[in-house]
Amino acid sequence: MKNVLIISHKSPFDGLYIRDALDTTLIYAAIDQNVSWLLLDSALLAIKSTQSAAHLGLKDFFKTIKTLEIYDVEQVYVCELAMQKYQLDQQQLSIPVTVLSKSQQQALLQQQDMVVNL
Amino acid sequence: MKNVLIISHKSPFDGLYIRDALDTTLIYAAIDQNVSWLLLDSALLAIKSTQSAAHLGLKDFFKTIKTLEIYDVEQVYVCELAMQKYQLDQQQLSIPVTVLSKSQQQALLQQQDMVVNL
Amino acid sequence: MNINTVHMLSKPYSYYSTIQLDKLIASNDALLLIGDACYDHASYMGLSDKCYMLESCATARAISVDTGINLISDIEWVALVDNAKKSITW
Amino acid sequence: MNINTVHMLSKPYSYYSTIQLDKLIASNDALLLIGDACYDHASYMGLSDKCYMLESCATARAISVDTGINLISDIEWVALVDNAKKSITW
Amino acid sequence: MSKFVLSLHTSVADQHCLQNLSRFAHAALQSGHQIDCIFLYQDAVSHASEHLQLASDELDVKSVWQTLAELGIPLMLCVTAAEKRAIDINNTGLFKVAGLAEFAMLSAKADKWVQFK
Amino acid sequence: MSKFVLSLHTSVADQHCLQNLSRFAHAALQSGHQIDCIFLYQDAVSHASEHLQLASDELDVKSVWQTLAELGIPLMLCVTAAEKRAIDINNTGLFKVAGLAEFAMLSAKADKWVQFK
Repeated sequence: MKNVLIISHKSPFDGLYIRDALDTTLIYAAIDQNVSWLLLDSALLAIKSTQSAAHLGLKDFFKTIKTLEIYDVEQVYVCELAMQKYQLDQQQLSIPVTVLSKSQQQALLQQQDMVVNL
Repeated sequence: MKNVLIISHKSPFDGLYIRDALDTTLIYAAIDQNVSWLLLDSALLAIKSTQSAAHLGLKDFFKTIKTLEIYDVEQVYVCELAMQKYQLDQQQLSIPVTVLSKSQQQALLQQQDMVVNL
Repeated sequence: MNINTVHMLSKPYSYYSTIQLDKLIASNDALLLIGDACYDHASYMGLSDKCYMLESCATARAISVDTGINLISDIEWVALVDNAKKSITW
Repeated sequence: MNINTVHMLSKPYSYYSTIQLDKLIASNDALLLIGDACYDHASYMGLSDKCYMLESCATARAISVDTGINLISDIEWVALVDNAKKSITW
Repeated sequence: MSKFVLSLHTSVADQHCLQNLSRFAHAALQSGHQIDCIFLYQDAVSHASEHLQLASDELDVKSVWQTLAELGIPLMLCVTAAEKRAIDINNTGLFKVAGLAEFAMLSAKADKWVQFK
Repeated sequence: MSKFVLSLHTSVADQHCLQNLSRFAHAALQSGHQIDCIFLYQDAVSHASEHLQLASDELDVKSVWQTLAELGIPLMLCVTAAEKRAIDINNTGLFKVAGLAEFAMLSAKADKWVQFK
């Protein structure tokens, strides 16, 4: 079993980046790897709650993010600075996350066997 | 006749952005519009001299940039801060340019009838 | 109100850091936030006193309205662009 | 020399400003500049004492060598990645 | 009444951008303006490919374009951009294959060019 | 000897990125390593389209892939990424249509995964 980290750093509707990262995270969970997802900067906004892509006529991938819990993906990390920048607290997020300082993010990267930047 | 400004702000080998901007600039010159090209930040590096894309097995679009002079495109502008950042002076550029401060760039934008960001 | 340029932005402010947008926006310009730029309205507000945000984009992102930013409809969006000399999509 | 992570970069430093790379690079990591990152070697050099640049990419861009940066061949590139625990392509 | 030309620059994977262009186009026509052309340039040429396959809960991209075409807006794509991005220029559906010069001339006669990216 | 998997993420318009991947792959084989797969993901699925038309002074993209295939490297593309980007998944040339899970399993068995973007 490998420690695999998926990194996202694009905003929610920038291309399909967040959706690709979510797919990849779920797949590594399905094949029993020790997978984590790190949301840097504006990627954090993908897990802001009460949003509706359907309001724009687009697929509501915000709902799909909740399937992480069904697949037991519990290691979702967000950047402390991004939380401050976008004035979010954990109650405003759609899934449970661990908030990391920059030095904790550095340590997280060091522990991984593979890191995938999407 | 319209004042048309083409803006580039991506580095030379980032996709086809610089080549698209060059094509567009040449076309507006060919249809007799008053065209200018503004190279912001790392886009400036596209007109650094003595480079060779052929060395990488790629099309040598650095040579194509010189066709601007043949089509009488004389209004090529670069950012003063980018010149400093990449430690370039005008002798190291492949074509004659006008170096603009940020406030001069703001004035340039104001004068235009159309601005195309590529 | 004569607007020279409507600057259309669809990403958070830091996405445009290489361009140094703040120095390119003139006092007679307007900012229009669409798409993911709406998340970051706080960063944009200081750049211009004419700051607009597309209402549908803000609503989908559960963004509450601040004073100092004007929520506009699609029809008002067209009017904003039409009344300006030009627009730039960054 | 045990390298944990080789950070592969192909764009000028400011392209990565939202990621705050400087805080993610550890002391036992290496930087590898390829493509357009080579233009901006001056900005990268302070981030790590193990800084590499792909020779073919630098030559094509008419970049002269600085002390403190190691020009490497394709074969050395593979060895660098193979000897590290992993690589991250930013 | 103003004459607009619109250009799209992002690939078919960016559905939000297409949606924004479409909303703007509809609102412009409702406001009594004229749209002389929607032009696919750069990565947007992928919108002319006939092979898009999306699930039913995704934006119906095909019908967005169909509706714009039915409103009488000329839809064009840049042939050189398409060739460099591996788009089949012999099967471009609703889009007319055109040169960049053709679009540039339309834009020079228009009052406003609005880019979507 | 290590087992590598490589993935490409940029579209067929980014010839420099393909060239870098190709150089790395050749150097890896020369160094005695094994490459279990090159995987087209995200925008790179456009490399599987058969409609690329480039002038003779451009990189010969087709022959870059042909050479990698002849070295025995399995070439694969992500089917869901392709469907969302309007790539014809029935005509993918040298590339085998695969699921993301298939590649993920290969990567889990590999020593190194190197992304190119």
